[in-house]
Parts: sequence; structure tokens; C-alpha cells
Amino acid sequence: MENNTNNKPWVELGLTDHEYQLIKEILGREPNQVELGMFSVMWSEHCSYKNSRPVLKNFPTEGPQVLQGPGENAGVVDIGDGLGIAFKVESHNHPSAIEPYQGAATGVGGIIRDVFTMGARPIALLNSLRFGSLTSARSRYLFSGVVAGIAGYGNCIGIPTVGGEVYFHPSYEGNPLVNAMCVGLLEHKDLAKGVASGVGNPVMVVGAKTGRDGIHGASFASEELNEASEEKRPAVQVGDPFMEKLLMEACLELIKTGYVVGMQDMGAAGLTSSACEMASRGNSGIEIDVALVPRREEGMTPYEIMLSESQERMLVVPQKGKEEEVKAIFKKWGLDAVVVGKVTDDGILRIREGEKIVAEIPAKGLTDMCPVYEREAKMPALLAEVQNCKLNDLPEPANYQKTFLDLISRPTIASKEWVYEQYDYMVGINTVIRPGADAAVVRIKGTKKGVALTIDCNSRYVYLNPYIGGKIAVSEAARNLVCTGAKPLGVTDCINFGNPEKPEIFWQFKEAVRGMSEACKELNTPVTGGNVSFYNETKGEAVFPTPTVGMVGLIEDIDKVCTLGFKDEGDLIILLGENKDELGGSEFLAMYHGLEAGMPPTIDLEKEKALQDCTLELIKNNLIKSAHDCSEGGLSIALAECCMASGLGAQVTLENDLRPSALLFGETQSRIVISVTTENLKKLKEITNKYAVPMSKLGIVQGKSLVINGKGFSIDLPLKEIEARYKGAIPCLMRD
Amino acid sequence: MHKARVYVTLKPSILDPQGNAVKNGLESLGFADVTDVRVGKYLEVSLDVVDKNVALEQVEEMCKKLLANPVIEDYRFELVEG
Amino acid sequence: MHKARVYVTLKPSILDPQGNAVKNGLESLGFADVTDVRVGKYLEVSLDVVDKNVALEQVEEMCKKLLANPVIEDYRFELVEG
Amino acid sequence: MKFAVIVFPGSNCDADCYHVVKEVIKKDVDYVWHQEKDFQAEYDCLILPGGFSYGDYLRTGSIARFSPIMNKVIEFAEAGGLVLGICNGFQILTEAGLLPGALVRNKELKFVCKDTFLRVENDQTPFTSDYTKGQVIKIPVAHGEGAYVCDENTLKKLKENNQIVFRYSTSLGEVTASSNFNGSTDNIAGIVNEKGNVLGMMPHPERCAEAVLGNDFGKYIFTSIVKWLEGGAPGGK
Ligand SMILES: Nc1ncnc2c1ncn2[C@@H]1O[C@H](COP(=O)(O)OP(=O)(O)O)[C@@H](O)[C@H]1O
Ligand SMILES: [Mg+2]
Repeated sequence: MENNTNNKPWVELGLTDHEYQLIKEILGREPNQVELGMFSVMWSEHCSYKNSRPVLKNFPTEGPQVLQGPGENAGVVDIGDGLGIAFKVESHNHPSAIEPYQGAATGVGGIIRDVFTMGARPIALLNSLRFGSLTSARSRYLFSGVVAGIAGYGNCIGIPTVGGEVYFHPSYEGNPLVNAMCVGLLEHKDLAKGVASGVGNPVMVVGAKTGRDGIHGASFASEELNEASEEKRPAVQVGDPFMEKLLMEACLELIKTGYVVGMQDMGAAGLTSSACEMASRGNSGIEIDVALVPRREEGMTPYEIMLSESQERMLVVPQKGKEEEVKAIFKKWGLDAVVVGKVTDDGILRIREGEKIVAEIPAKGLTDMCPVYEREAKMPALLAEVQNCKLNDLPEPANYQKTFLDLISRPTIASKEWVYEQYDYMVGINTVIRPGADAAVVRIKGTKKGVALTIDCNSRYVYLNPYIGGKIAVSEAARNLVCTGAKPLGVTDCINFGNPEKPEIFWQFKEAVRGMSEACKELNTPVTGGNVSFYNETKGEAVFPTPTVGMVGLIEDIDKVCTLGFKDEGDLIILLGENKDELGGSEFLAMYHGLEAGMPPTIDLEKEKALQDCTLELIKNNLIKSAHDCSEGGLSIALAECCMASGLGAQVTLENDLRPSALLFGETQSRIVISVTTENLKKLKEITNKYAVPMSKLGIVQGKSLVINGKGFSIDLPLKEIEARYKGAIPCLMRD
Repeated sequence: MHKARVYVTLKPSILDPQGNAVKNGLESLGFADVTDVRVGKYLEVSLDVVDKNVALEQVEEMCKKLLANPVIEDYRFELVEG
Repeated sequence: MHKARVYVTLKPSILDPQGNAVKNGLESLGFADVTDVRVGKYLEVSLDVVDKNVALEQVEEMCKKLLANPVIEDYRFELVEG
Repeated sequence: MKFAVIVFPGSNCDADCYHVVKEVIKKDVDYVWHQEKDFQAEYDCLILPGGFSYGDYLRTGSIARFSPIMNKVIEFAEAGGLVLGICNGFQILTEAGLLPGALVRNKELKFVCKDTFLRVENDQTPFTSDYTKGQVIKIPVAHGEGAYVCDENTLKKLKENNQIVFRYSTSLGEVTASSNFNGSTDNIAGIVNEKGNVLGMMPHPERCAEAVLGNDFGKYIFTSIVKWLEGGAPGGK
């Protein structure tokens, strides 16, 4: 076996015999070492999507609002007034597992480049994080390192981190998830693309110098983590947010000149991927002389230069004759801008070192011609049993008030202030709704508009039923936007799963995408881009399937933005939607009964859509004073959050025959808690009737306590006490 | 009583953004002869340990476990009587 | 060619929360004998200067002007052949 | 009347300050790039904005302090011109010696972004005449190295000359240890120089100058400056 590998250098680089044959066919000869290295990174799962492409095709990607769908560095949706929003999410899971601070920081840096490459000025960052239980010292180390890294990069570059999510679950113990999302604002006319065209146009490398860092990072991201991963440490890079800030300003200034034909950041697989992707999109070729690439270290080989993943670099194709203008802009910002080659018409990516040709590959050979695999999909053998777990006869909690307090202290539910206080969420002075709400809202200066932003996924639901879980992830993201008064526009997704070569994992993947696609269709939120991260496993155990959904919505009038906190004493508290007896997949079930079982809550997309449309109309007509989605922890937790957001208490009576645990803590979907004045109740009913949305009166806003009464239960707690538990939970665990 | 002086530096191939910024800063102050700057950490750890060998061992372990991150950093240290 | 090793430390009168945090970190890892930790900066400055005295002078000036802030920090340095 | 916002590489609140001057208090304002050796226009007030000039590498503000434009800033300040340093701007002003003391890492070692309450200690400066002494204002902070330190002598002088302008307090205006989230000496959040024409503060008034962002307490720093420049004596309401 050992010998075998030595004779087959491609195997060591992660390519199969079959793939090696294909490479020979594409080249018409044996590849040399540089070429083989280039193929190996471009044909890694991370760059090629060879295991996922056929499935991703099912996503709806079109709509009148879509200015740029999948295929570019980021998607773009129209928000009117000649403006667009560019947005994209990307994973940096494996680097963060090895070096949490730098892994997360460079993840943020990479996604920011994807967005400004489109000609958009980044206006917001979000992130979606998953760690093991905080009772483990390693999880705490990863958690604090990742948060500090995100903060370190985002704060320094001056883009506000306005939202995100954090879950803690043992399945992520060895393989945390770090997904970073960036959102940018552009004028339609500045929309830039990663295309190399125009024979003879120069190809320039701009930004930081190239070093030996991160060689084979893309392949590293396409493997399971194991003890040997520690040995791959050089795959981790150090980020320089200061450099990226300069690079961003210079690139945006450059785009305004109109001289840019195409531009792409150098992320995974560095110069190789940016060059071949730009040529491939432009149906052109590119010729590069690596001897001209500015370097940080001496003695670098063509192989190293082509595969380096040094951060804060871009490849730019300007119009011929504008080289000096480009250089002048970069010089002002203290950056290198060097012509390293030119665009050709032969479709070949040709790499020279001085006079010597070191690689010659059809550009599309590295991109489009990568083989695609239809993997076998099989439902996990034990899943049916887990789904069928009897939840009807579980004993009820002895003390609902105590259970409520325990639930609100669960790190997954508790306040994430510990996290977002480390992020500068205000820089740019646009943040109208700050972290801690259903969705963040960022105003668009010079207009009346705002955009609402969120990123969501409950992976326990996806684990229990990927099809339903996928639907819920999309629905919940949209519902979060709607609660602020925003109309959902589009989706970027980050699919974090285990090893797709295992039929059970591939089944999860297919099913989740099927559910997400249906929800995206029903809710009119096309997918404009995303990222797939497979091989999230340690010791053969996969993480919970986690397809995070990043979503952007539009608020037409920022003065009508709606928040979750109750506003005035005496207002009526109303529930839109229905309560059901659904405990499957709930945080309560996991906490109190130690069960992660049953079916996730049901979801009816038509009803969900009606609820969302109804809520938007209520907000638009100024009929309601607050709106908050019911999610993890159920109705009782949602009510508590509405109270804490404003410091106003509530008197609630739940008249319902459901068992109390389901009523208080069940996570039934398509529910929104709103508050309204008595005078507006009639008009409110007219609209809910119009949409056939069930509504029920829960109580009134009053006092400084949360009181919830019903058949067989009673909760009566001062907000101060609830808040102490809610805000204290994570800091307390992190103090150890 | 011993005192350990611990030096933690970025591995040579790892980018040192801070060092670069300081180098540029020095240059713009007119120090034209500076060819490179690397920035690292310097820690003084006081130990209530009498035996020198025990102290050496402990500090070695501290470096490995906490003071340096072997993914991107190197360390060295020396002991002085505290 | 010379290389200067520059050590910048917080003045004793200035609180060193980072040093405290490292000390607590070490303690919770079981290093019970640590009595104090101070964290400072360690810089390596490479100079293309042949004359040792010139190099010494230059580094002294760098420290005064940029590398240390006299309000809160002390510095010392040594030269080695680079 | 004309303002200038000085832009260093790595400044990131420059556009925010510019916006507030131009769109909120509606005064003329220019960006001035750090590489300039001289001003191209006559300015009445200079703003050194927040951010991470030069990545805040080495020490916050330490490299920016040597930018070419800083000689002019120092000259301007010494001639009595109004200079407002916010966050990183405050750090640069201390490094440049225009304000005493230094800013070091927050006591919890973490970056902190949140609303804080400040008690106005001195309403007789060109920057604070639209507040009243003892007033409590809500202003956001966002910094990792904002703990103000100085030696005892300096502190004594600051007090004697009434140079302490803002202190971190509770919402009721009590200057307590628990409201001193970053561990500043004497809860100091902002100071002026002896002459009173240079203000450095860690909190960000430009982030709360419009109601849509939560409150507009911060606007009054800017309106105070305008009042002073228009000839009203400081404190003269
Ligand atoms: N889960 C997904 N859903 C939709 N599109 C996706 C998904 N994953 C990747 N894509 C699209 O495939 C293209 C390649 O993605 P990626 O390799 O992440 O981009 P980059 O080259 O910037 O790293 C992008 O346009 C991306 O939007
Ligand atoms: Mg990209």
C-alpha cells in the first residue's frame, strides 16, 4: 500500500486513478508536477463541487430581483434605486479547528474579498458558528478563539458584524463550524465580474506579497480531520486585516474608474483558481510568468507560487493601456500592483517562469471538465427508529418555572451578548437593529431603505429529518426578516455536512437541498450563491447536517422598521399562528428528557407564506408595535425575549388543552408573537382573516415580571431574574 | 525561586503583519537601514520552584500547552535566578 | 549586518491584565507554582549597518521614538551579529 | 466654517464623522489624507476619527502619529485650533503628546462594543457647551484598548485644571467601579488638554447623532463646536 502511493503521486494529492486518467486525456500527455498540483487543488471538493453540483442544480436561482445568480464570487439582488446587494457565505471550518483565531479571521477576510470583488462596498458581516458543549475546555478554547478572530478581523477592517448564530452540540466537538457571511452595497453600473476577456489585456496581481502559506488549503478542507491534521498546520494562514482594508479601498476606487474588465480574489487554491476561473468564465486563456509575482520569501518554486494561499491578494484584468493608472491607485494605498501576464485567446492557462513554460493546461480542464459524481444516497438505518420515538407518554416536568429558567440558560438559547459585544456592530453608522434581534437591519444612506439580514439553521431538525429541516431553515430565515418588516429577497447557503462518499451523508445532503429548494420556491427567495463544506467529521463521526441559510430582505421605509421588544404597558400580546403538540427535536426534549428524537416540527409552506405576508402587511400599515419569531425554546422563551428587549413585563394566560410542556416549550413553526394597541385590534383581525392566519390573544404588556398561567402550570418571575439567567449563562461557563 | 524569560515568535514562513507595519513605520521615520522587523511576545514567568531542572521542565510544558501556539509560533526560553 | 533584540515591558506601576490572565490560565492547567507573569513585546530588528556603534545608536533612537511609549513602557535591547 | 476629517490608512470611522458633520449638522467638511504635508484649505476644527490606523500594530496610534500630516495637526492644535480625537483618534493624540497619558488594553482583555453612560464633568469646553455639568449621556464605545492610564501627578493636574470631561458612570450618573468596564484610571472616558482646545474621548459621539440609530446624545458635541466657532463663549447657553 505504502509503495503503491509512492508510485502514484496523484493519490497522495487526493486524486483517484480514474481522475488521473482524465487529466492525461485532457492534456494528451502525462502532467508534470506543477500541473498535477494545480489539478489536485482545482479538482478538490472545495473548489470543484464534484460531489455536490448535480444536487445543487435543484435550487431555484431565478427571479426578477436576481441581478447575479450562482457562478460568480457572490450573488447580487436588486433593491431598487439603481442599487444592489451582493452577499455570500463561506465556511472556514477546518482551519478554525486547528488555529481558531487565524482560521476564523482569514475566513472573514476571504468572504469580504468575494464581496468587494463584485464592485460592492461591504456593509455588514454575519457568522454562523457551531461548537461542542461548553463544558469541554477545548470547546471553550475554540469558541473564544473563533469569536476573537472574527472580531479581530472585522473590527479592524471596519465592517460591522451585525448578526449571526451560535449553537453548542456534542456533534461539533472535534469539528467546529465557522461560516462567515458578507453583505455589500453596489450601484448596478459598478457590478464587476470575475472574467478575463479581451486578448492582450494585462493580468495583474495586486495586494499582499505571496508567501509559502496555506499550500494545499483547499485539499485540506476536503478531508476528514484526524491526528495527522495537526501536521498540516502550514495550511493555516495569518490574516492581515489592515492590508485587506487598504486592498478593499484600492479595489473599490479602481472599479469606479471603469478600467476593470474582470477581477477575482485569490482564495482557496490561490493564483491557480483565480486565473483558471477567470479564463474559463471568459472563454479565454491566460498566460502568467510566476517570476514576476511579488514574493515574501526567497527561493519559491512555480509550484509553491501557483498554490500559495497567502491572503489579501487579488487578480485584476484591466483594460490594456491602463496599467499605470491601476498602479497609481494601488501605490496611493501603499500596495503592489504588478503585471504578471496577459489574456490570450487559446483557452490555455499557460504558466511560465521567465522563458521556461512550467505548466500548460486548458483552463476549462481545471474547471468545467472536473468529473462530477452522482453519489449513492441511503437513508441511515437507525433514523426511522429515532423518528418513531414515542414522545406522547413522557412525564411532564415537576416544576415548569424551574424548567423555564433552565431552558433560558442553555447556551444555545441564552443571550449571545458575550459574543457580539466583541464585534464592532456599529461602525459605518447604519446599524438600525443591532445583534440580539430576529434579524439585523442596516440602513442605506441616501435612501429611505434598509436591508434586513439573517443567518439560520437548526441542525437538530435537519438531523431528524433533512427534508423538513431544510424547509424550516429557509422558512425561519425568512420569518426572521419579516419580523423586522423586510420582504425576503434571496438566499446564500453554506452546506456543512460529513463525508459525501458515505451514502447516509449523501442522502442527508440531497434531502436537505430538496427541502430548502421547495421552501425557496414557495417563499420567492432564489439561491444566488453559496458554499459546500463536506468532510466535517472526526474519527468517522459526522457533525449534525448543517445547511446554514443566509438571507437578505428589503425594508422600503426604515422608519417603519419593527423590533421584537414590547413597547407600552397595556398593549395586547397576540400570537399569530397555531400552537401544536410538537416536542420532537426541541431543545426542551434534549435538555429535560435527554432525547434528540422524534420528528422535527411540521411545516406547511403555504401557511408559512400566508403568515409572512400577513405580518408584512401589518407592519407596513403601522398596526403592530412589535413582532418576534417563536423558535428554540418555544413560546415561553419568545415571550421572555420580547419582555427583556424593552424591560416591560407581561401577563399571559394560555387557554389551551395541549400538555403544558408542548405549549410552553414546543417549537412549532409558523408562529409570531406580536403586540398591538386595543384600538388596532379590529383592523388587525381584518388582515389576519384576509390571509386566514390564526390569531389568539395571549395577554397584555404589564409590570416588571413575566407571568404565564394556564391549566396546570404557572410561571411568575421578575424580569431581573430571567435576565440574570439569560445573560449570565455563557459568561459564567466561559469564566472557568 | 526562578524566573523564566520566554520568547515567542512567529514561525519564519508565517506572515508577520505587525512586523511589516513596524518596518514601514521605521522607514517613514527615516530609518532606511532596517531590512526586517519581526514582532513576538516576551513573557516573564516567576516560579516558586527551587530545583532548576524542575523549573526547566515546567516552563517547557507551559510553552507547549499555553504560551505558544505551535501551529504558527516558535518559542525559546532561559531561566534566571529570580 | 546586525540584529537587535528589543524587549518592551510594561512599567511595574502599570497593571498587566494580560499577565494576570496568563497566570490564571497556567494555574487552571495545574501549574501551581507560578507566582507572577508579565507579558511584554519582543522585537527583532534587522539592520543593514556595519558599524556596531552606529547600530546601537539607531536602535536606541527607534526605541525612544516608536518602539516603546515611555508613559507606560520600559525597553532594553541587545545587538547580535545578524 | 469648515471641518476636516484626517484619514489614516486603517481609519474606519472617517466616513461616519464626515457624514455627521455634513448631513446632520450640515457644515462643510473635507477629508485630509495622512500623506499631505499641508492643509489645502483653512479649517476650524480637525477630527481624528476612530479605526485601526496601521492596523493598530505595535501600539494603537503609534505609527499614525508619525504620518506627515501630524506635524500640521500639532501646529494647528498649538495655535489653539479645535481638535477632536475619537477612539483611535484619542490614542493618536496621546501618542503625539497633544494629550497626556496613554490608552492600554481593556481590563477584561476583550474588545467591547456597547452603549455606555457618561457623566459630563465639564461643560465649559468648546466641545461640551450644549451639555450641562452632571448630565448623563448614553454613548456607544467600541474598543479593545481604551483603558486610560496616567501617573498620579498627571491625574492631579487633570483634576486641578478641570481637564476631565467625561467619566464612565451608571445610568443615574454614579461613577462606580462597575460602570468602569475597561478599567480606566478614575473612570476617565475623555479629557481635554490644558488649553481646552483638544478633546480626546474613547466613546463614539458620531454613532449616536441621529435618532434612527437609537439616540442623538452624541450630536451635541458637534453642535457645541459649531456654537463655539460661531463665537458663543464656551458654556454660554
Ligand atoms: N450551496 C450552494 N448553493 C448554491 N450555489 C453554490 C453553493 N455552493 C457553491 N455555490 C456556488 O458555486 C460557485 C463556486 O463556489 P465557491 O467555490 O465557494 O466560490 P469561490 O470560488 O469564491 O471559493 C459560487 O458561485 C457559489 O455561489
Ligand atoms: Mg471567491
